[in-house]
Amino acid sequence: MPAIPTPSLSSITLAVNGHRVALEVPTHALLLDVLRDRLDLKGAKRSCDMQVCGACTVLVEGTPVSACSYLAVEADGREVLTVEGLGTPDALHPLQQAFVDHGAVQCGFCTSGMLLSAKALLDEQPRPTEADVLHHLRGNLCRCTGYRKIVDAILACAAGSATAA
Amino acid sequence: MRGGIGDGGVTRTRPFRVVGHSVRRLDAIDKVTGRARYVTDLAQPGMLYAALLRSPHAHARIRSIDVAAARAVPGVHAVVTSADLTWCDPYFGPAFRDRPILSIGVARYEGEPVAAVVAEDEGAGAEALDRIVVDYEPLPAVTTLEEALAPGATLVHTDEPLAGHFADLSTLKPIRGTNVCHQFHLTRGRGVAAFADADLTLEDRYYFPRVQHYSMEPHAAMAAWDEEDGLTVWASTQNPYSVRVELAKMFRVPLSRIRIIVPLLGGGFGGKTYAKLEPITSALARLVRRPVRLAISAQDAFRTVRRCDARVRVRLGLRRDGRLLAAECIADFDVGAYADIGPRIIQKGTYTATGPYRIPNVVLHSQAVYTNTTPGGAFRGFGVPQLAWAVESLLDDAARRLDRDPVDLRRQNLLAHGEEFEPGDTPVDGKFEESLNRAAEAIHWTQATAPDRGRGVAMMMKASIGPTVSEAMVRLHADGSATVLASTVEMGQGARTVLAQIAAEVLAISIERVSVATPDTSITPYDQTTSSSRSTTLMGRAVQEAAEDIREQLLRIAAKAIDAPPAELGLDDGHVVARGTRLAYPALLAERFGMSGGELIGRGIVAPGRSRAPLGGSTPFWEMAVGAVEVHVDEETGAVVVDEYVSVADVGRRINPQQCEGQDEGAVMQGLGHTLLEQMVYDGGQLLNANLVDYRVPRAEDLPGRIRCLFVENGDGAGPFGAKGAGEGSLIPVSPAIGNALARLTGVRFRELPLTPERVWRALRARSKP
Amino acid sequence: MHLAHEVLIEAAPETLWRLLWDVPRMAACIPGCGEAEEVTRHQTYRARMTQKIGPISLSVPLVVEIVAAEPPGRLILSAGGRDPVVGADIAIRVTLDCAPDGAGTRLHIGAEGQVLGKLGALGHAVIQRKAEETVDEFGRRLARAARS
Amino acid sequence: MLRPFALYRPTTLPELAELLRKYGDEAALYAGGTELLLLMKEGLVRPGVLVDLKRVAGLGELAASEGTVSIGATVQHLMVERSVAVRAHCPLVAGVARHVANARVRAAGTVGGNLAFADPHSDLATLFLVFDARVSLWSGEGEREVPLDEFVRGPYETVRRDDEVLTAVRIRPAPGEGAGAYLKFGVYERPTLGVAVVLVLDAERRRVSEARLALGCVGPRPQRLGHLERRLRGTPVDELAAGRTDLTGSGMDVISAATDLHGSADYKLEMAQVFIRRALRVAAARATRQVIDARYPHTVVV
Repeated sequence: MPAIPTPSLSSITLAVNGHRVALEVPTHALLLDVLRDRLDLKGAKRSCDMQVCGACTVLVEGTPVSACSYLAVEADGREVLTVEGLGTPDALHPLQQAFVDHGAVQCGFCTSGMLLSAKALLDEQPRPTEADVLHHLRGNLCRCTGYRKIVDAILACAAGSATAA
Repeated sequence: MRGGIGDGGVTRTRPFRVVGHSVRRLDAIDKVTGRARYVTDLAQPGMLYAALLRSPHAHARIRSIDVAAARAVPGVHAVVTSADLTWCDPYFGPAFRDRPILSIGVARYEGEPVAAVVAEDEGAGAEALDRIVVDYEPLPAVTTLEEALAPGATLVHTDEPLAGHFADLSTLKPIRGTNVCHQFHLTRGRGVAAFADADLTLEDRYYFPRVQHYSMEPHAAMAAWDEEDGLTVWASTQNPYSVRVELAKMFRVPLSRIRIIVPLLGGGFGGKTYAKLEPITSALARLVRRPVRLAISAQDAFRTVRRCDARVRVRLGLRRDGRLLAAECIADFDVGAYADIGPRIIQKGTYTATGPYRIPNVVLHSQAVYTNTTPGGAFRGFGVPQLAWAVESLLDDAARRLDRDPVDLRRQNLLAHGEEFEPGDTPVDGKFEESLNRAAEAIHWTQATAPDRGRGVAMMMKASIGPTVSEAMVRLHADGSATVLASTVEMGQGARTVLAQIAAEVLAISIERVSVATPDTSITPYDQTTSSSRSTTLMGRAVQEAAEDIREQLLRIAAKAIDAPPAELGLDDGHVVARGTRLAYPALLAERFGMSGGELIGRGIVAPGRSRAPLGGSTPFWEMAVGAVEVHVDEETGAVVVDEYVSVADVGRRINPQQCEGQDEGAVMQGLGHTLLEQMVYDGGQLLNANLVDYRVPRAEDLPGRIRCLFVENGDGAGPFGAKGAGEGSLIPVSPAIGNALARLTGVRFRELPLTPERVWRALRARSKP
Repeated sequence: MHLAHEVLIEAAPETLWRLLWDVPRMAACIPGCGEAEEVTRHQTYRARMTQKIGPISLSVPLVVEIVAAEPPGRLILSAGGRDPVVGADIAIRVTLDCAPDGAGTRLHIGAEGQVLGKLGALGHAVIQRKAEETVDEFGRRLARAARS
Repeated sequence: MLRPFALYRPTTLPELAELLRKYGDEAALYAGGTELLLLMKEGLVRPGVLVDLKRVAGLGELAASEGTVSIGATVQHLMVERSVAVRAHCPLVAGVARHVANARVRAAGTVGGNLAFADPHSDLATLFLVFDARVSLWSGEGEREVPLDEFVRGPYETVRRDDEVLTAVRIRPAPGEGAGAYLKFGVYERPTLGVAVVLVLDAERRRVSEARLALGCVGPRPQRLGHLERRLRGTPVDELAAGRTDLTGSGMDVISAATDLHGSADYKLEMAQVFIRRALRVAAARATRQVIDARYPHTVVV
């Protein structure tokens, strides 16, 4: 058996949900664990752990990443958005509101990742077609809703934001 | 929306205010803002992390386990094998207590926990797992039904199993010297003799695959013991009270000392019924005297529980005029290495094998068979999907042979509202014909399809659980707000919202004034289980009764206060009203207690008890659903495309229409999974695809071109306000509806799921050869 | 996992048998097999199997047992071991059948094996292919060694 | 969970070479981590040192011009998808990049990592073959360029030595008149097969003057189908557009398909033919500017 490796530490500074956070993390720490265990941001979830299901999706500089397979040190100096930063109960993000209104939430374990994936899509493509949404959601699994209401929520939100703009 | 409300002498018809409306889920805001908490989001001070070492062998004797090097890893608090668990009763299981906390002398499936590590962090735990050396002596393994049932087959269990704790399974029938752990048999009418009178007899065999629940949240548990030997477990379980009984037996602790708390579940689908990780987590916490959390990976969830695969032989006998005369179903269910709830699955699944049809002569025989694979347990549908795949497929073949329209043939044989399905059991409590007609109409059944399209239809009928018990309390607080105390687990289905709606309706307060407590066996009263689509009906009625109990108390207080007969009083918007007087609840409570601060407690108990129905208790309600589908096939590749799917469920009344739709849309998609995509693949005893790269669950792209979930609502359900259970039923017709559509389109009858492109391609190619 | 391979060896069955029965020498013909040594005369051996499957390196200390030896026609061996790092349990049973074919020998290599553990589950098809390549190469090397 | 390692982030190739020399076997090259971290989480690979390629000067360059597209090793799929230059000079490559795995993998995963890892289900390794791709391998000793066809030896195996780094891949888009298509089929997370086609027509736009075809995922490594390419020369393009190209005797038997979770060998070989015909149909339609309905179930058509 090889010897037990000694962890090396790295100092990183993240801009998480608009707040600057400086912390020292093991170099091998995954972003998901740093968010959940060090910053108490539990919204991102671990499920498949293989970049297939999308439950751990967060946005780094606006781009969706699998926090379960992304080194925390890679986010050093970058902006990280988790579901906690998307909106608050008193001021929901339009996507959060659309998910609530359309019944796109059941067990909720996929919801954070779904919302952030959807945000990344709409930021890139404000008026996606249904086909665009289905293509984009390839990396986000939901075992409860059957997807219909999630797709509807995203499409409604897209239309809504277009009207608002 | 109108309905009859109230009893106690006050029966009026008025619109529902809360029930029947798609009110927002109680947990919706928490879930979209990341505030919702699941077991793995919880921690305790001083908590340690557990990890499990699993057997790589499907079947092996364990000669020795060397844990010395593992114990030496810094940060490791304990390395545990079954040798360290002699202080407790190490076996558990709801039907048979056949499952050890950790392998005792023999491992019976690949992935069985053999040893456990408790460490400061996951890193130390992983290092320690690497250093445990197990000396295995591989044994021959049986990994299919065929192997397990062959004469002289290797036995998965050689000892007589210990009985579990369910009364309805008191007649467990293991057959010594075989892998059969339970059999179920039922004969109605003249049995097989009736086939002699049939004008048409058909027989066929069908196979249903091993599939995985893949709840997004893998199983997790956290346990802590206090100084008085009290145990608290935070668990991702669908039935805290069953877990409590298991733990009480294993650790010899009174029920009152065990507290099971259930935060939100990230999906359940049956996979979180009965004890899973709670025994090992509790044992480890006891050994290290610290709180311990065990969260398994999604890959290991595949090694924790799955749906029972099955092979089913069906024979149907019909009269020339289309009347069903006789049916025989012989089903073997593979329950894997440990029985879990398998024996009840084979009973329940087989009991309604013949579906919603009037068949005077029936023979049912099923058996639960051990194999060296992941234990098979409850999964949405509970044995019925396996049988419905067979019977509904053969029924379509019968229609073809009789040159009858399949919808028409079904309609002719449907059980009517109020008709007896089985002597002693609950009569049919819904309208199958209305559901079938709705489905046929929605899919344009009588209109011609495009030449490359095929349509199919299938039905199902499922019993819920009985005898059964649900108890609830409702507390009306001094300010007129209320708390519902119920142990129904929120796993995504929206039960907590429905219970709040029921309480709010009865108490005539807004739903914002109702809280629903987190299930906690030290606080929320007994409930048998959150499964079997039973919560709206049974817990819903318990909550309704508890709220009505409070209403009666309020009316009595008010009657006394204004000196009016209770019969003339009613509730309206947080007030008792009578003779032009409106008394707000807070004022009435202050009146009752002589000060501000006391509260009213309402109690509701629903316990239908035993009956002479074959399964020991009558079903509280029948779950009823129809599926209708239009498909096409890419003949060159065998890929099946679902163009349109219509699901119709008779739910009596929808308490929350949007949630009902959500349940059924999810059920249909999950059904499409095992119909078209999903299968756990074993090679020998080795599970080859225990991960999402190689095991394919439906994605958004797999949505049918159009999906509609419709409901029949006649207010005739056994639950509150005429509602009854939903959520499992709509999954069940998916496979046979698609199989029937394919048969009508291609002329090929498919008997084995999933209908992967290769399987369909192969069958189509065999057809086109002369 | 089942493998079958046939190779024509330019040596009489007896000559080939002498090579096979010198197990460490025969083991040297297996790609990736090293450190072969005899523990119990003509009964138990130790060896180390090293393989690279893409980025994954496997190093398995093997215990090899003679199951049957019927000179000069048949040799059956079993080998098993575990790589604790990769978490792979390996069990193989190899049957070598020699039949005269003209002046040479037709050697039939039959192998039945399992790679259990995480590696086995992640790369089943790849392992099968790797094993086939290994058996092919073993045949070639044996043929060369028997000639020399 | 990952096990501990040290992370080095060289900024120049010589620094990188020095690290590889120093740590040898213990080091693993790391860029997007989409494949490597997965194996590391499983404990199947346990490097003591990760050498991050993302800051090495020159490896992140993406250059496209008439006749050649050069993609640096650390360029992510997402950058390829969005690159205006790639879209202009080799739209098929940008299109396929949009369909690699999912959005998150595309954002992190790199083209170099995809090729160097040699996953048998890689889209790019198949697609690039029809563009005569060559990969650059750099080590302290010097640089060499290897045709992609020779670079990938089998599943997860390449000719890259441990001291070498894949720095870039260069592809030659088809001449201006060419039209291409890439089709991938399968129900699993990774494709069961991928077919890439490029057709160049004669001056009259009636017949095929050059055909390039590659098939991936079916055999142990992606392969150009030289025999079929030669046979297709001179074929009337309308015949291909009709989607009924006769493939008998086209040398498909050189492909050794394996039975695995994706399907039986015979099914895969049959599907290879189906999708070659379909890919030819799509490419032929594009070459002749016909609009066709090219939607197939469980299939991505680029």
